[in-house]
Amino acid sequence: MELDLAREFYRKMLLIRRFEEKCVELYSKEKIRGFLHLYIGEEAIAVGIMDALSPEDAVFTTYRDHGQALARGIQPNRILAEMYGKVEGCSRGRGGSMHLFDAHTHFYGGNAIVAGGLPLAVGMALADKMMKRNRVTVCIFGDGAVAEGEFHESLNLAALWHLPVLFVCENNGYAMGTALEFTESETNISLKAAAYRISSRQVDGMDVVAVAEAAQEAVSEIRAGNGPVFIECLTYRFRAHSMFDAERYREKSEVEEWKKKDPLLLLHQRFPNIDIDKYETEIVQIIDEAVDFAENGTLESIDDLEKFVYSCEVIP
Amino acid sequence: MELDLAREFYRKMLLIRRFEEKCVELYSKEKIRGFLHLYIGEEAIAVGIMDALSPEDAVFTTYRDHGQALARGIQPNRILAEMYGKVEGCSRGRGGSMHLFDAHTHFYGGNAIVAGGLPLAVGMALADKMMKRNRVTVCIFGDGAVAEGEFHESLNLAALWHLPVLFVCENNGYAMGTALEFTESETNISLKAAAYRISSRQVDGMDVVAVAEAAQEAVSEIRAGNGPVFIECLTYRFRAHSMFDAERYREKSEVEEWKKKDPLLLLHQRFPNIDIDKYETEIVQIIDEAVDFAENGTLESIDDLEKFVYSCEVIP
Amino acid sequence: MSEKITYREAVRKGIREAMENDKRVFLMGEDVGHYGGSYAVSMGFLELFGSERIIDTPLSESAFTGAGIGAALGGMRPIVEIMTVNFSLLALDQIMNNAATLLHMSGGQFNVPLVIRMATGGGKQLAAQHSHSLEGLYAHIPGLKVLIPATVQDAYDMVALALADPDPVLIFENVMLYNIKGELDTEALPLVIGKAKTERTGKDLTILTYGISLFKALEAAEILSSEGIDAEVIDLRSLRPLDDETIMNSVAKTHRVMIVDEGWKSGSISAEIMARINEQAFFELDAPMGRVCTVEVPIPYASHLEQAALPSTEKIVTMGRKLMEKS
Amino acid sequence: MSEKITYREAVRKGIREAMENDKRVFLMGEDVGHYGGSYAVSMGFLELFGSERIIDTPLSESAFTGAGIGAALGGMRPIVEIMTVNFSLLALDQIMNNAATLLHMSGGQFNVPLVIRMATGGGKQLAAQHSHSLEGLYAHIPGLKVLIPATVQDAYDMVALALADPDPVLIFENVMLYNIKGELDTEALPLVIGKAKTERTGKDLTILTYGISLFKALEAAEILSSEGIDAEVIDLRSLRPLDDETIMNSVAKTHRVMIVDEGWKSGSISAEIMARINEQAFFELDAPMGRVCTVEVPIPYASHLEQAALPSTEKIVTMGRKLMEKS
Ligand SMILES: Cc1ncc(C[n+]2csc(CCOP(=O)(O)OP(=O)(O)O)c2C)c(N)n1
Ligand SMILES: Cc1ncc(C[n+]2csc(CCOP(=O)(O)OP(=O)(O)O)c2C)c(N)n1
Ligand SMILES: [Mg+2]
Ligand SMILES: [Mg+2]
Repeated sequence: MELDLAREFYRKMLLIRRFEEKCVELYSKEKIRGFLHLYIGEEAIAVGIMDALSPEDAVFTTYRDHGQALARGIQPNRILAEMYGKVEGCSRGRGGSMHLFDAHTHFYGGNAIVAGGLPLAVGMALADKMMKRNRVTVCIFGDGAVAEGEFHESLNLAALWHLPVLFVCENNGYAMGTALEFTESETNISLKAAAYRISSRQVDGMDVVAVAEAAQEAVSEIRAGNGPVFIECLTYRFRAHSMFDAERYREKSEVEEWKKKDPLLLLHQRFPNIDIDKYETEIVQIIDEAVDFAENGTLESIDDLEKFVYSCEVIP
Repeated sequence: MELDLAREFYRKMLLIRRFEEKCVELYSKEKIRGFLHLYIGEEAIAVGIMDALSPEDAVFTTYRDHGQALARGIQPNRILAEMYGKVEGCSRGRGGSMHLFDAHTHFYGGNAIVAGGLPLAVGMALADKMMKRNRVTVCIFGDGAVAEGEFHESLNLAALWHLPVLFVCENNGYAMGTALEFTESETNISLKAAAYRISSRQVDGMDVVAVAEAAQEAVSEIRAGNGPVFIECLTYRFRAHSMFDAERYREKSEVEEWKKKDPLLLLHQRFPNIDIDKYETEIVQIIDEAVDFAENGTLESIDDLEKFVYSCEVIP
Repeated sequence: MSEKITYREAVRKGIREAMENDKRVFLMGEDVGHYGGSYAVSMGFLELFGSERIIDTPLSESAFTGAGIGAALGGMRPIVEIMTVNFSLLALDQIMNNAATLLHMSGGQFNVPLVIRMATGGGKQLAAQHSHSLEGLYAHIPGLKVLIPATVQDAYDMVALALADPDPVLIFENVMLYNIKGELDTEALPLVIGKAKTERTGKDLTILTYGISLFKALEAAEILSSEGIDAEVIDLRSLRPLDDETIMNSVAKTHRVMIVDEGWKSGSISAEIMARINEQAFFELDAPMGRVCTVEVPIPYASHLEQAALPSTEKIVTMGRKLMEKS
Repeated sequence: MSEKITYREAVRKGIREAMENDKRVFLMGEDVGHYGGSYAVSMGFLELFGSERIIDTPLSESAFTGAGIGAALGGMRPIVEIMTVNFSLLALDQIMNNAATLLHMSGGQFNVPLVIRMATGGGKQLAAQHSHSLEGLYAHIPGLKVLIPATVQDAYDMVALALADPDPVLIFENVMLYNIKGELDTEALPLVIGKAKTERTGKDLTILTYGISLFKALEAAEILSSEGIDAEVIDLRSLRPLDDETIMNSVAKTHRVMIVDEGWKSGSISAEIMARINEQAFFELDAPMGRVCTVEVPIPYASHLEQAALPSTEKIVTMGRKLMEKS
């Protein structure tokens, strides 16, 4: 891989990392509320996957969505304003951290029902196929989603109808506090996907280069009309599931072990020439600006509470 | 296999066949109403599977349940009375053809929601495991159920918790009018089950001996504490899905082809010594008696309509 | 142009014309293709439109309903057929948590122009798992619209009406209506969602109803009329939104109200209608309102029990008499 | 013996004692074990009772709820925890089509002694998919019982009460209540399902409510009292069955009624209560009944909007004033 691309990857991952750290700070200050799920440790996945997409492609993801939103190119300002519940937020403050949306980048959320986004992605891909649009729909979800019936139904539909979907499982080993071994009789998720005759593979989710390569390959396969592809990314979340979590379910040593595989660290080891300090400085500014933007955002009038329940009330 | 057992199998399959034929007649006479799903062509499965069970074992099945009910030993009288909607019916006339129940034989229905019975069977097996009862729970469903999320969730739970369940898929190639190739990306259902690490096999569902052997083996495995087993029985329904069905979705020739594998025919070919006529005579009597019984049954008083919504109203 | 056709043919015609007029419209559901639709609504459509637009789905209510939502997001105009409302519970998460909320959660960015049709209702001896009437439950959900055609005309018109809406619309077709014939005027004025229709004018008593119960109510009104009770019968047609205006105007005229619906009594849509009349027209009432609903029991198989559980012309007549007594 | 503990501790104590007293009782659900329960209700139970009786399930709401039904059929007394009511939609088919119907469909042969607990309600800025109040929806289903503990005492008592019942019982625990402290008398008389409790007596106005809204109503009653309006506040505790007797007795005394609940207004349980009062106590009413419910919008994330959507003390006070004006 070229150094330029590596730099780009590093910068994006660092942006996510620092953004998430700022979120923690803002959560403690009660600027952000509700559930807050951090992406720290998993940055390589969002960055590697989004790199393979073209602007027209569609993205569906879960409540742990800041990383994907940033990597997809939604402005930090609008993401943070969303978490502040401001009109300038990418969902006008209606969605919050778990429900980031953005029409410009075809970012369809931010779904807080585990596995709830899979059928939507299948439907989007169906629309693409019917309309003969050469698009890819990426559908991201966690290992916890694999146990849900909707996982099964959706994979079957996608395979049966040869739909242009890229399924990406962020397997971080835990669904909240429940380890994968307590939720799946077959813990190799890529094998499960293969049982639907879907082209399926496992990749090191801490290695952004590996993820990006797998994603590129998958996206080409899909664009060639070969139907869905499934990528299982082996990863780990360095932080708690959300802001309320006693983390009784895993050993500190396990966390430390995984931190040795920190995606930023790994990439830097491979490309020592990346000028980290430069990015740090840039990113501090970006994030400070985002905080300013969010702070100065507008609270929607309570009179407008019932807007957006139906389209006739959509503000033009 | 011994001739005696073959005779017994034949007699049971014939009883089912003739019983179903009588049902058609009674349906035309409007004695039976609602949906009526016939088991004709699939008799070998119910008879083969039930043969492997002991009286304490539990059975969960679908709306296509006459065959299993008869093979399990529920009296034809009570089954037919049920379809007449009479108090003497095995569900007191509340359930009808799709909802046969019988506490004595641990027959837990007759579930008309496709795949709806799978979680129940898993739960029953869980109770058995917790209570250390050495029982097997049999769970019967069609190929159509395989696409439902509950199939996936239930198989995973059973495998994960090593539960004593025998899953039996009656793969007759169609879910109503939709052929398996239109519903599953992987049409080998036993392979799908294996993806949960469940011991899984395919068997000729037209061959009662093969089914019985597979069931015996499976039940022993389960009783030995090895967790769930999955048997896919390849079969065919000779009649329409239910009484309303234009059968536009399959060729007559296909039906004729399968009729050459009629389970009664196959068994008789293998054991020509079976005295069919004797059984025919016996069975005519049994069925005539059942019709009499049902005809003379009682209609429940309308005053009791709200009974059985809650247990305090259960008639002792 | 006017013709006499069945309710089934009306729905069928509505869908066929929509598909002919708009390439974005397609039909998806269990057995809509090769089988021809479990209630034969789409018989022959597979041959007519091909398997790209008449899509037989596996038994996966949650995923194919969700796929309908996704396809709607993607610019199509899907008609998802859930074979019967009984199976829609498996898709309720998708309907409530996605179809009904996406527009709002996205701050107005993503609307969901999806139509979901379901067969509904009891009366065919299909027992407890196959006889639900849950339209009232769906009418509780903000973000959805809930239409119930009772007549052949509405069965036809509502397909286009629902497809023209930018948001998710549910259409409930009562299984007992498919074979009923009625007049269809294909050049009738376009409908508007949320307008009730007064099917019989009267001055003594307002009967509010919809779907199959409309016909029972009309029959009951004739019987009551012979006893000197002049009932007004209103077909609500839409349960979300409800046409408060038409309802309150009628109440202001008759001062007595009966509601007939096939939901289980407690918590059925009739309760909501009573609540609104209480709120908006309390002082117009001369007597307590009455309702005829389904008895609160899982529907039994035996015909006499099932019939005893469902609303009937007789029960409506009895309730009508009772309401006229009180004051 | 009386002590002051939190609502969380009360539920916890209820479950622990039930498990100690009856080997058939077990707890099953997502994250009830290693994590300690998403609202920390079962923290430490895994160590106490072992993984055989504290079962962490995969995310499979339909299957593990169904497995609860199956285990109940098999002689156990399962407590299924559905993490929050929002996810219960995925299990609704099992709840409505199996748990609620098996006894009836089997002609009385198979009862389902299952307890399902769910966290419920809005107020924590969790937005549209995580803030549902669907207890009214569940109260519509014959075959179920629906309990909602508002107080620490009830949170404790209702666990045993539900487990003693031979049929499926749902318990809704409002997420905003877990940290609230209250008095617990462990030797209080056993409860009966379906009995409401008058938490404040008054002569001018009856406020019917339950769950978290009880506290808002009591607060509002104090404010109204300072304005000379003497409100009676009744905690319904059970939404199915409803305690018609207590309700009607209060209405007969005050002649004015307000209902407060957190469901979306149209079709919420308040509609059913209004319908019943209309049916059973119409002539006792001096004025239209009023209701304070959640605004019909998927709950927004932004705090000020969320608060504007939910019932509040202020809205109750305003409604109280309004109801006293009319006559
Ligand atoms: C259907 C459903 N059930 C339960 C929850 C509660 N819940 C939220 S996140 C979560 C764990 C999901 O884990 P996973 O899919 O592995 O994603 P991760 O959080 O690890 O990224 C659970 C149980 C939910 N949101 N939706
Ligand atoms: C959840 C659900 N969806 C749809 C139906 C309607 N339906 C009844 S039987 C059936 C086909 C089932 O096919 P299969 O499981 O193969 O069983 P078979 O009838 O072939 O024995 C369908 C679609 C249903 N009963 N339940
Ligand atoms: Mg995870
Ligand atoms: Mg089949």
